[in-house]
Amino acid sequence: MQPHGEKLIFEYSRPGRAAFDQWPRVPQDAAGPAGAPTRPADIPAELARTEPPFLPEVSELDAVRHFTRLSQLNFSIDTHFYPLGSCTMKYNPKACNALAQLPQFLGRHPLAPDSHGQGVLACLYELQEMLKAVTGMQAVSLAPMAGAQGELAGVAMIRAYHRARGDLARKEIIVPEAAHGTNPATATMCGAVVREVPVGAEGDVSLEALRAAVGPATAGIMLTNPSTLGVFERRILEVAEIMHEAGGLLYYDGANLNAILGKVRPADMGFDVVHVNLHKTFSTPHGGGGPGAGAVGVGPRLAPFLPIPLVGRDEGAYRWLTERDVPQSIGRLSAFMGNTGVLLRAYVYMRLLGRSGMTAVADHATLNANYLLARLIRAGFAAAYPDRRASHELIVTLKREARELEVTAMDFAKRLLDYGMHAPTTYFPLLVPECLLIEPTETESKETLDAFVDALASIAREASEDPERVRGAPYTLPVRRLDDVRAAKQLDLTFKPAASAEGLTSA
Amino acid sequence: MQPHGEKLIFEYSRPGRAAFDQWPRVPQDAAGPAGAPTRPADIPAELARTEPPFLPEVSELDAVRHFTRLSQLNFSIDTHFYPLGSCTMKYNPKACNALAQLPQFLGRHPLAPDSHGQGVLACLYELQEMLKAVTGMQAVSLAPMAGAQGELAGVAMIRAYHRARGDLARKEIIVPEAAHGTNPATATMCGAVVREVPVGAEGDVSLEALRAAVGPATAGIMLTNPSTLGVFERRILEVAEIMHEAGGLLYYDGANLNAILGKVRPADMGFDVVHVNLHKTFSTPHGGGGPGAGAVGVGPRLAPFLPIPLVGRDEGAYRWLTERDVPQSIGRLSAFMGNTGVLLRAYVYMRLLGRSGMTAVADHATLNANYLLARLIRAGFAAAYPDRRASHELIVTLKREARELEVTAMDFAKRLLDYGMHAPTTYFPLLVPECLLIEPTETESKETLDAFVDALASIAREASEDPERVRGAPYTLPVRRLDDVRAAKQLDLTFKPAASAEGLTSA
Amino acid sequence: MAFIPHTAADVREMLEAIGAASIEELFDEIPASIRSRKPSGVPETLGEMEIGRLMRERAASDGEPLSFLGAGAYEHHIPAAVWAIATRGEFYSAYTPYQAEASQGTLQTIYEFQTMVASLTGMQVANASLYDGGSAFAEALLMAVRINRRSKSLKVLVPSTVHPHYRAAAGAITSHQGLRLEEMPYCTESGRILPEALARYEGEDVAALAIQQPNFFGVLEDVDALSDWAHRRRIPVIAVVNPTSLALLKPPGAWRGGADVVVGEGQPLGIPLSSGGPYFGFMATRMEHVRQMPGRIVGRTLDVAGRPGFTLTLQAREQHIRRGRATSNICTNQGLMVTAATIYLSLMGPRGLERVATACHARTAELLGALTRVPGVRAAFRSPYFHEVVLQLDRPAAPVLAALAQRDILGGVDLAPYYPELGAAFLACATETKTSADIEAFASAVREALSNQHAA
Amino acid sequence: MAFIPHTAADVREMLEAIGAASIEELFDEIPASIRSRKPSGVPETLGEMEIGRLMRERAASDGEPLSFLGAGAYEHHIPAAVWAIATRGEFYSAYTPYQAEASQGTLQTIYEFQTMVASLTGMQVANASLYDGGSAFAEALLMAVRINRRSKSLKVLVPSTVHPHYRAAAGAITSHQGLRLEEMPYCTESGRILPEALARYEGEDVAALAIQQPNFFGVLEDVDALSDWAHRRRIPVIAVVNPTSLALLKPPGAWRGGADVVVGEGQPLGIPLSSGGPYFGFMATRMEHVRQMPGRIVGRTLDVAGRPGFTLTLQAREQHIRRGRATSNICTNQGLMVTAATIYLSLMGPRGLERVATACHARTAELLGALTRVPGVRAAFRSPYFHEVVLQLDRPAAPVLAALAQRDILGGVDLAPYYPELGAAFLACATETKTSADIEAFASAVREALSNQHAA
Ligand SMILES: Cc1ncc(COP(=O)(O)O)c(C=O)c1O
Ligand SMILES: Cc1ncc(COP(=O)(O)O)c(C=O)c1O
Repeated sequence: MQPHGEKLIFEYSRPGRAAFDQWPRVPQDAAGPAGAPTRPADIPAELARTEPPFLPEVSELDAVRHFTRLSQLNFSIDTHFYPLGSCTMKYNPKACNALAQLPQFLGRHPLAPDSHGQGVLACLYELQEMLKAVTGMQAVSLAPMAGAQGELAGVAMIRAYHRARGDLARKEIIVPEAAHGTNPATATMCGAVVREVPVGAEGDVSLEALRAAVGPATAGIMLTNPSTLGVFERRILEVAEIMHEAGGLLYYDGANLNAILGKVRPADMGFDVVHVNLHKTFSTPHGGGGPGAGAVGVGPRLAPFLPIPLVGRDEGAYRWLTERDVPQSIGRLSAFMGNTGVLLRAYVYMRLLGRSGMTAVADHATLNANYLLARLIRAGFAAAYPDRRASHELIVTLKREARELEVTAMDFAKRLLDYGMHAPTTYFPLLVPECLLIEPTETESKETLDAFVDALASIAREASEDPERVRGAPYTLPVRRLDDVRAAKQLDLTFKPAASAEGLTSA
Repeated sequence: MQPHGEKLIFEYSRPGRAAFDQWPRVPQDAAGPAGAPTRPADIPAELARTEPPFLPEVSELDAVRHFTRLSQLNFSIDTHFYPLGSCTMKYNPKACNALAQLPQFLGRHPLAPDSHGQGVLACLYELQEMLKAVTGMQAVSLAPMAGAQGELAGVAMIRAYHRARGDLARKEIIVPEAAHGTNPATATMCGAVVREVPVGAEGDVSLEALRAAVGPATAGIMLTNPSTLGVFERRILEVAEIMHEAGGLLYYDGANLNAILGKVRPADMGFDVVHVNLHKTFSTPHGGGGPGAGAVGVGPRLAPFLPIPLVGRDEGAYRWLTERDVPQSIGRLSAFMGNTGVLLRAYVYMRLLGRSGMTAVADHATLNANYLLARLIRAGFAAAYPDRRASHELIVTLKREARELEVTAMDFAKRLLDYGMHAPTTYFPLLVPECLLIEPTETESKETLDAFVDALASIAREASEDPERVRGAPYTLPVRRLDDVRAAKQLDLTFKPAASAEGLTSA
Repeated sequence: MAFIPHTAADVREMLEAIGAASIEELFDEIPASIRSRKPSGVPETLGEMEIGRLMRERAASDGEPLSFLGAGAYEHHIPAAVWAIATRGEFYSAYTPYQAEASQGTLQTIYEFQTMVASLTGMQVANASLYDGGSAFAEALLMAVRINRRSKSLKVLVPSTVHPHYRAAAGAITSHQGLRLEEMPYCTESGRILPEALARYEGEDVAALAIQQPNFFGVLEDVDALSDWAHRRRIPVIAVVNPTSLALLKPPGAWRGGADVVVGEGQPLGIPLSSGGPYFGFMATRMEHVRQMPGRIVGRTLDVAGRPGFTLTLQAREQHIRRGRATSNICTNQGLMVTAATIYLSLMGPRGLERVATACHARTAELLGALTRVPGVRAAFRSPYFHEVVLQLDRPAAPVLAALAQRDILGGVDLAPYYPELGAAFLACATETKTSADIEAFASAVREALSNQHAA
Repeated sequence: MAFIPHTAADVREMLEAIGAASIEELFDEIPASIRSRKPSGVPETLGEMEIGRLMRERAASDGEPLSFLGAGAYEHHIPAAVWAIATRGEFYSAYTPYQAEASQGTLQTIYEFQTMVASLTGMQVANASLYDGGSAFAEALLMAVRINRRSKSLKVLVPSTVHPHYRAAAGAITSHQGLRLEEMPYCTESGRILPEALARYEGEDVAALAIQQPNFFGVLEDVDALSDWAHRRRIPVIAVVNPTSLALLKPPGAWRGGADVVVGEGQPLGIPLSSGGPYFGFMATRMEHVRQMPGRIVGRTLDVAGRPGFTLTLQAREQHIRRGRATSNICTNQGLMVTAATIYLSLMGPRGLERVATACHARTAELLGALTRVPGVRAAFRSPYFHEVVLQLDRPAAPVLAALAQRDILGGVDLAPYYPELGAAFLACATETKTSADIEAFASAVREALSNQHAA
């Protein structure tokens, strides 16, 4: 009865309808924006558009109602527990949003002079300093716009470093087999050759394999620590030694920094470069896909190569540093200054946490993960690394359930949605079959974790008593399980008015 | 499976939990707000609180998630068609909210000097002027905080007027039997005696009865026009004549002003005083119950009595007018300046509409109501006044359905919720049995109206085919139909931790 | 036209369905003689961009002065979460929760609010809000008179230490029903009502006694003695309180004998100052008086499936049912403010609110110290106070305050128009939002203003 | 601790369940030698109130100058509804829609966005965003090279009229894969690429041709001729466009032969300037190339009950599936900006967007007129343009612009560092947000600055 979905905005469209109050007055028509404006005469006809674009013609209420209703179809941190592993879905403080949206910050043009930006530059400068403090690095650039771009910057710097030393043979980037997909993809984007090294049964990189892999072609290694397996790479100092002795550098993928904030610094583990996912550790919102910010920090060897712009301070005044200041820079990664608004949110968040808050984050994120691990084991679930401490996240494998009951990790995940909780990350890392990578974050309470364990335990019972029920999930969401194969085979990527006649319209 | 409701905030509470970032530093504790503050020594023990108040102890995420989830349990204009008669639930433009919330407006103290308020005062002054223009009145006070307080101001002015003339016998306020409850309640609050006059079969006040009712005790009459019956009081000029000849004044309840904006002005109908529900006609949000604003406009006779403060202009500067300027004022109705933030929203809305927009509002509100009326009649529903034009709203009576099918207006209303539409006003006006008072407003599209007619028609079919289905509605909301009798008999007005043990807790 | 979705085709089809030739025709029941043209007093439409620019210019012209104004409206920190959530469309654009099943969000919020207000005030029940503190005070007087079935008089004792605007509003609103507000004088030494002052009403038929705590001057009244006096004479006690103060001060429910009706201004609980409103009045009472309470009340009940839910209850008190015999004419209240306050109180919790109160108090003590160190400034009273103080000057306050305002410091409320007997006096307040630097700036501006005026 | 809900009792119980004596113990796998103390470089915690005050002070210090800056980021009116809705928690605090069933809001929004972008650009498909216009340009070059299976070269023709920062970013990002950006000179008379300039590449192995329309100078390129040249040689065409301009200008899909990859900066579509980001890059292409496109793509499909729904699709292009062989390493994109842009475009509609473009254009024409009436100022080019113009001065631009900035007018971007061959020149822009009074103020400030400097 209650409509499950929401029509497409195009289906609300009627020729002639509009949110007229949003129309600017066109200078010619002093009478107010009623009809069609006169087309500028000085645009030659052969360069002009002839057909109006297919955009919806709706009233302001139509648009507001449509997008408000659409929003309600989402799970989000503000409404649901969202233990998506590797994503650090913690509470996004409302203050961070409000303060990053102060009108002067929002209105500032990227090319406005420094005289009209000392406020924002002060925040960015201090953010650089704070990131140096938590990573132990010597210099930081805020330019990268997400983790993957931070990786790109990092690997590009490593390659620039070798190149600057005339060491042109170093083309190989080593990644552990459990690495996040962006790691090998980044290596490729940087023109490097990817070499995978295996991970041992306990989740540590195989040092033997690593020793065998390194050599004069080695540019560096990309690691996250704790790794994507939810455990701390215990022999990290040996890894660093092997790499450095081989002439390679170490790249730290900061996606998991939340686990070690104030506990151990990447620089002290021997890393030469780190990127920090500010949209994870420092709680800028993920916005249904982005934006993020992937600041990079570097040790002394890589400092000359940092991407621009940086923020510098001369005699008490802040200013952008460019090619002129950083002549060996790997260059610019965006048209302007990365995701400044995201950086401001991270800045506010870090100031709210403060020094002690940093450590408290790692403490309680880790406490939550280990508590979940203990309780889930007790509830009969198989941990991927039962003999290891969990870091800020943990992996459960549903191998047995998949084999014996034919209820997969995907089924568990979908069923969890019916319990009002977002699913953990599934099928990543690829190394662990039928896995759930669970990251509770420090901002969730014990009661929420208990409810999550209860839900998983209840699904496990359902899986043995009524497996079809689990396989058919979800039942209570706006849609039932979606056909991904159809999506990829019968591509429907844009709305065409005709298509709806063929019956694909929302009911 | 999916929790239908949401726990109480108190049920999330845990001793020691808190949103610490919201705590101010207490000057004593330079170390940061960690423990309990030292209680001020200079507050004598016998005046001090001994037990902390029972407020929830929750994290910021708990609070954000709880109230976000609660919000989702509401129907609202932003999410649903909301044709609540007499309430003018039109689109509340986001710009009105954003611009009334500019930091300087929000931060301005009510007793700040006029030197620090020329901006807000200019808006209020111009709002007074615009309200004069649309009502035809000579002077306007923005002081009343809702319609009912506007009524109070209006009737108080009428009484003050008679009193000022030494005409002390005029204690009777006439109201039509179909009047809104606030009308007689206001008369009582003003110490007047309420006299009801009947309404004829076609919805107009009975002039005979009115003539019989007036006399030397008559203080005035309270009318809305169009009336609460959704029809225009056609003989309004005669009503005015009768009243004025009898020495009484006419009060215009502006709840229905949307119907006649720019079409006819209350002053021209003969009214001496009018209140305007800015939260209806001028689209300030209703906020789940308020706030509103009930500005009053008056003709020359009542101008000296307007409630304070008013906004005046001397030599280009705006200032508050007080008792000194308006010595005969009925006085102040609030501690400060009424609902200024609401007034700013109304101001922005009126400027967005502009002159032509005013008329367009009445035009399209009326068009929508008459269209619904025509379509509903065609769909087999009984109009309360089938031979009349609808104003901006219309009444359908389900007398027949109640009698023949034992499906009441209440049942229809509840079932509509399952169709994803808010119900019209039910059982008001009391005069029309089993009525639905339907006000679509001008901001809803034809498609929405068509869907509403279809929904009512479908319910009517259900009512004859499966009446139990309708009587049991709603089914798809967070709760099924609630037991009002139990609510009033077994009063549970505050949460007591013990009570939840008795099983009343949300599941 | 802004906000109107009708296309020309829509209008055509709709008129056809109606059987009318034009929209104009739909207005044919309005006498032609009074039909008006477009309201020429309303300017032509502005786009959102244009009105945005105008409003921003006007807001900028109001400035953001450093303010030490209190007197019933207080500048507090408001967590960003409060209004981010309260302005969500589902709260913001919903009506009064008449259809309970479609309004559980608002209803449950109000139920939580009632619980918080009852607990803060130490009472058993609370309503869903009244307009503001001033009008709530008026309603409290009317309610007390209803409660007091013994009294034939409509005389209510209202100390002159109650906010002058509250007394004015209450007078304006209740006089129509014959109430007489008997103004009780205060002690100009201590700034409060001496229990002795009650002696003169001994034996008189008094309908109710009102007490504001802290009073308008910020001074703490001897609430137990006053309340006790009233209860011994079976006179209902009306308390007017600042909700922030209740984190530190004895709640009215615990005053000797307990207050009967408690009202106050809810603004300190997360509501912006906004030139005076919208704020909200709160009201709490004893369970036995709940049927005399004005305003909406939410109750918890069960649905047909036995699940708990929330609904408006005891509506027989209200105008839409009881009409001319309702407890009040109030209909629309200040719902959204209540939502904001409920979020505010949830974020603050008992300990956060206590910190706010303690910080305010400490800042005001600091202010008092800093200002009284300025030659020519002294404290008017030497009584316990909460977060607000009266200062006396050696010359009229108005020009001094004006000089401060020129420097964007709003130093306080001149009391001369309200309490001429205090001489050159003003009421100043510092909340948790003020820093030591702010207070220093204030003090040195006062010092300068006083010496300048001396020079002049 | 801020944002951490754990009570002491919680910690105790949880440690017990874990079987650890302390939280510290949970970190015992980290080598002791590298364990660190609290980061002393991070200041101690501030409360929300304190950081709020600091940020407001800093924001105020940045001011709100009258800005005529463009150069790839444009000040447009943003309807209040856009961000009121985009920052709703359900959009704001959701992750990438990996669990499609729990993310239909985001997914459907992206599907609508893809439809709008495809239509605006005249292409068949669009992705769910890239980081910004500059990095999207880099991705476009990489994609074009993938598409062009015929070419062995990695040489891409990039006119020098393409935004210098786009060229810089593309160079930095694509050089690692060996791409060479061959800079094509422009005609300093007309400010655009003359089709004749292509002659010198005749017969060379060129991997792709990029065209920005309007170009960095605001000048309109002869897109049909350029595009035609490329298509005749089976060279893929990359278009870089301003989405606002597409309401008036021929979409790349309709350039002669049609563009193959279209990218641009989405900022003009409802995204605040915000010192440079977050913005979003958009990308559209022909259906035949969809599998070479980087970034997420949403498709419409059916659920098991046959109801339509939305899901991420063609993920085999992406890093999380294809890893080292993905089309790009992009993962997190600019999702929330896309939500805002979709709302913006819905509110504007085809006619609203056309009005925005027309108004911008008219304001820039007015600006051009007003400035060139100032002695010492002249238009650099006499070509058709859109909403942005290059002005030349009779003396260096930097000090003139600095003098204007001192008066809170940001007059434009000095072109000397980028295009020294243009002499003293700057790029200025007026959008629909500028009034005639603003433009007059600008012109008279320039007049004054020029005469002052003369005097000096
Ligand atoms: C381990 C790891 N590395 C890298 C990334 C890439 O970061 P981003 O999505 O910000 O590009 C992620 C995020 O998904 C990640 O989890
Ligand atoms: C006809 C009529 N009169 C008066 C009122 C009272 O207005 P308010 O609720 O603003 O006090 C209403 C609103 O419900 C109404 O519909």
